Amino acid sequence: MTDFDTTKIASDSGKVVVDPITSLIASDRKYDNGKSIDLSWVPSIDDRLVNGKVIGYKVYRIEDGGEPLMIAELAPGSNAYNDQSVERGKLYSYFVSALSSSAETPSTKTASIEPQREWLNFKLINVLVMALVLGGAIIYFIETARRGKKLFVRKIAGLEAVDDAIGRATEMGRPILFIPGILDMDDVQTLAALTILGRVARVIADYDTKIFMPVSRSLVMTAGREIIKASYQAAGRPDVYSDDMVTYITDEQFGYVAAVDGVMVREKPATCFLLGAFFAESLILAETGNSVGAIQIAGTARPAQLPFFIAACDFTLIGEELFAASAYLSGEPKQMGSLKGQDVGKAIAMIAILIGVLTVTISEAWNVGWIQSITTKLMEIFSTK
Amino acid sequence: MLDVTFGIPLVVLSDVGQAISLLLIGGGLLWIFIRSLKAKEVDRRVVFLFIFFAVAAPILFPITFQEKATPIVKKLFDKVESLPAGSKVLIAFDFDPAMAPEVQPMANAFTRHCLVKGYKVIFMSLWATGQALLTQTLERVVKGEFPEKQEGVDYINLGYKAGNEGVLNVIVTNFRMMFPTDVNGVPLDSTAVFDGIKSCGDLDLIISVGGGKPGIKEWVLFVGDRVNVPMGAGVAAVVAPQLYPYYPKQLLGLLGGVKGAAEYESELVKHYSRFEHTDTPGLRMMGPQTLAHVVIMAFIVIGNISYFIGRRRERRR
Amino acid sequence: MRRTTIIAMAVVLGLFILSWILRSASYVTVQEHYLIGGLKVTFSAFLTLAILSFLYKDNPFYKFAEHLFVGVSAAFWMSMGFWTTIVGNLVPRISQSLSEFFQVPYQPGSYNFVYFIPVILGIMLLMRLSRNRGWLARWPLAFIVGTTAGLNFVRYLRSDFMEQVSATFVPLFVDWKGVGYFISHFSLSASGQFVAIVANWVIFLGVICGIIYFFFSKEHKGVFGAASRVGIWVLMITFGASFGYTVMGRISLLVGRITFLFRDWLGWIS
Amino acid sequence: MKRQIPLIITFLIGTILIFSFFIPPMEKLEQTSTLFFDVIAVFAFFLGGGNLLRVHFNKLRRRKRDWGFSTVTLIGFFVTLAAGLFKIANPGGIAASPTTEGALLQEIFTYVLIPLQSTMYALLAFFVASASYRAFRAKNREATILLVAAFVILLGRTPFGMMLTGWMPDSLSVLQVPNLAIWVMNSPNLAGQRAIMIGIGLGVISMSLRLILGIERTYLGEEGA
Repeated sequence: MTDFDTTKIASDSGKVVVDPITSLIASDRKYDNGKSIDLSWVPSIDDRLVNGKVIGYKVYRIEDGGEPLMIAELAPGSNAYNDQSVERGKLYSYFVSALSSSAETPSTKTASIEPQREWLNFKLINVLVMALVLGGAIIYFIETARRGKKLFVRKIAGLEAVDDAIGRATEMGRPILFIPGILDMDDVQTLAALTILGRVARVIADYDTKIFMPVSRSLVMTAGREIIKASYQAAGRPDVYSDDMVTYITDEQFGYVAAVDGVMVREKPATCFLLGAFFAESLILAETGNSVGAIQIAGTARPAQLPFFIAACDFTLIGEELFAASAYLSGEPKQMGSLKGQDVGKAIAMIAILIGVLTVTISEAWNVGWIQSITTKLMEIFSTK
Repeated sequence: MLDVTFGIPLVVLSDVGQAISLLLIGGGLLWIFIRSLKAKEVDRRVVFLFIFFAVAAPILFPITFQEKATPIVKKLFDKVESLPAGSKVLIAFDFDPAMAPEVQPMANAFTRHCLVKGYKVIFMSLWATGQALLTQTLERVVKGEFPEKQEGVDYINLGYKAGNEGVLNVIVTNFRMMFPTDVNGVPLDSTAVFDGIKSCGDLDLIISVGGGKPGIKEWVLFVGDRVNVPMGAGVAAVVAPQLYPYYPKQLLGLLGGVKGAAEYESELVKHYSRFEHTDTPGLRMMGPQTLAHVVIMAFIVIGNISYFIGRRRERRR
Repeated sequence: MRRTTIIAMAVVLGLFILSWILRSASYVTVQEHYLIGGLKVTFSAFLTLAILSFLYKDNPFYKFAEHLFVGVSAAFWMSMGFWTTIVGNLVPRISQSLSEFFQVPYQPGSYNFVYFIPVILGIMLLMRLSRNRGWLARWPLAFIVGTTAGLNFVRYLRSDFMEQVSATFVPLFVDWKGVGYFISHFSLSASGQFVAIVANWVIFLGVICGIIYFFFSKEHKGVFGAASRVGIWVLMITFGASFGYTVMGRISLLVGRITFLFRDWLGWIS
Repeated sequence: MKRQIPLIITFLIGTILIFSFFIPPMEKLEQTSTLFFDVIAVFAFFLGGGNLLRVHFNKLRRRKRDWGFSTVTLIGFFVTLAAGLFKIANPGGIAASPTTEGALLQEIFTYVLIPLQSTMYALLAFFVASASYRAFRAKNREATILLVAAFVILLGRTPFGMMLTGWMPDSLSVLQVPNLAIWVMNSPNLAGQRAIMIGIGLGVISMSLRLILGIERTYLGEEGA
């Protein structure tokens, strides 16, 4: 291979020659799949904000001892680069040249390096630990509950109303409308809505009320049919069930809304369940449902849509309550145990916030060293960037 | 469009239309208010009709409200107002067509203000799609309203450069490295605007108009915080709250959404009579917005009055 | 009654045909026939008004628009899904000849056989249409639910739990330079120290009380109950604020539609 | 067998994906599984389309209420499907994007779907108004707080906010309605949003765990075990 002839460039008179960068180090990016190498260096001494002569840097790579290849042009002031176009099993070395307006000064080459892959991402070890702690807490309490320990769960206002709302529809002889949001099965809110559907459908089957569930995803339709069918079977009346109870409308958000609005004004449901992931349509549905005099129980984990449900519906499950609902409705010990596990997470969050705020406050106002180190530790535990 | 309809000059027709629509909305609200005193609810269709009317009327007969600039806007306006003639101001068009209805009025207002004050203006964009919108402003505002201004002497268009914040990282120390020439290929050295400008540090004011990434935040981090140049910004309403923390230290002032644009435009019209008849899209869009907000607030108040009166009656029984 | 409905519908349709003629007469473009251009704009306006008419009450025009919307959008998403996912992502990985047919770059790879898995799962899903093989549809469902649960577990843990906790470490005394400084510089200025300090206190206490509201396994009584009540107040401020903040955007949408009617269709404004 | 296999699938996929997050060599799994989902979702479109056809043909055959409108749906469906799948009038031929300017699908999008979509969306303006009139009532303390917060923000977004309170000196400027609105957005609003998010995060974590462990299996049409 041919080295860059530094001497030649430097000896050319009349050109502005700048000092090279120094201390170039190439190191393997830790905890990745062996696809990136980090470079760092000390910028040229001619690289200054005022009267600086360096107008930029070029990064060159030599792959398996071949020809140097320019891989990046960087602005003055740069002192690091991350090369993400490397492969495992090859050797790479690098050099960086400093550019003046008329010349280029290369640095010395780095030693050859092969990108390595690691089997565990230690940068995310805090996430892993937190996952184990929370998962462990949830599983622990599920086990505790299974062994027969009674666990307390506070009232959730919207859910207390479910039975009444179904009873009302039965009395009035009008149907119940169940809308599981507009997202697909790949959203946890939809799954939460469907588990609530399971409990609701059980009651409906007992009461012999009509249920109608228009959906905007056919996977949700498939699951919805399974659930309602199973509920009717469990209630001992599989003959009443029909596939028409769950209908796919269209995947298009507002096309779905247009059709559901039509259903609402024509069928005049006595009760509407609006549970799942909702977007702008939340208020359109809730207001139309209200205009036909339906009792509405809504719930979503999308903070932006909660205000509209709170304003326009009779009961609203706020955020986490949607996920707690299925556990609460079933009353099964295992499900209750998982709620208790969630609360452990909340306790951890509160304690961490308390300590974090205290130490940040103290170190901001009075600058105490060891307290600052607590803050740093806490940030390391909870920050994942 | 005709200037005269049914023999009536359009200006008069518009005034009459404004008056009638305001009277209708006002009278209607009064009627509902009186009804609410009797604790009677109005049909929701009446509510619908009101909101339709409150939005449609100001579109047909443009109604503008006097906007009083909030401090955050006023400070930026005053800064632009107080620079000496010949100051060098950079205006960045960091937005795409989707955001344009909201933020381009701001960019136009800044441009008008700087040109009328006789500053030398540098235009550029970090968004590929921003360049077309920049051209629009140059054609309509700069060439259309200020035909006496010369490209290269009074203003210059650097156009778009790829590289996002990387571009900023370079121009903070050296313009010519990133932009050897302007968008038409004229070397910067041969333009009067760039006389004495090497880097962003030589500017007197930087204004970034945008709403995404790269945008105002990047300008603050990569330029504003590094060299001591005053910065102002115009942003889409959605991102405005995230930028308030930069005010007033890192950003002199901030225009948020249509309302910010309207406030700036109204200040401009107040100070310069030559802009009395220029289009003020910000103010124009605020017409329907304001009326609709007023109607909604009126409905909240009226709804509560009828609720309380109704409840009191029930208690008496 | 039936007769009046028909007459009303006829009148409306007549008006639209009239508007079509008028619109076409003033339509200037070289690209297409003026009657087509006029029809497009008039039809758009008709659909716009048909949807708006729902605000008054359900009616045949709304029903027409609604049913058209459902049919057109379902097919639209189907064809987009076919071209972008099946042709765009799947075909290049599983078949060279199909790739050539659809003119997409073939991407051979030794693990490409795994892309038959979703195809098989998809076909199992379609079994739903059959009466006695319907249970096979549970497999793709289980696959998707497993994917969802697995991906979301870590994602939410990281960004909705851990990141939110660490973002709440705010100092309760901003720019603290001692009590004397604080008192002598006391002001209610929006950019002043006191306001910034109160803001951080509210964030700190608001988050804590908000979390307490969501506590399920402890009865909300005593101090805990009081904190939970403060929590729900904070949530209510959040909801009120987001509601008020969103109004402007919603009005803009209506401005857009009315501008379309007045400008593009009726030509009342320029 | 019918019930066990789906549970095993959920468990295996769920656990593998959780671990792949921490194990760099498994990083491609996440993208692959997303692509799998996309492909299955397209089959779901076909399932949906099939169901749509069944519903509307049924309506037609049985002359159910509004059966006439079902023809509108069916015609719209078939015309659009043909336009999309065969790229009718697409100037770029088979290789071009299905929504190239001039293609029939693009025309349908611009002149049918856009007006329908955006008008449906614009209905929100009306419903925001009716909800404000009907629902924003100071029935109790919570409702009052909501109402006041909404009112402050609304006022701050109109010129009247500044007109009413603009006279206040800078030392009281936080009380100027526009500033107050910003403060509410940045402080109590932020706190509330964050508390909701932390709760949701935990809810999703526990829900996911229940699904993976097979404790929550309603979606398969079974009562929880």
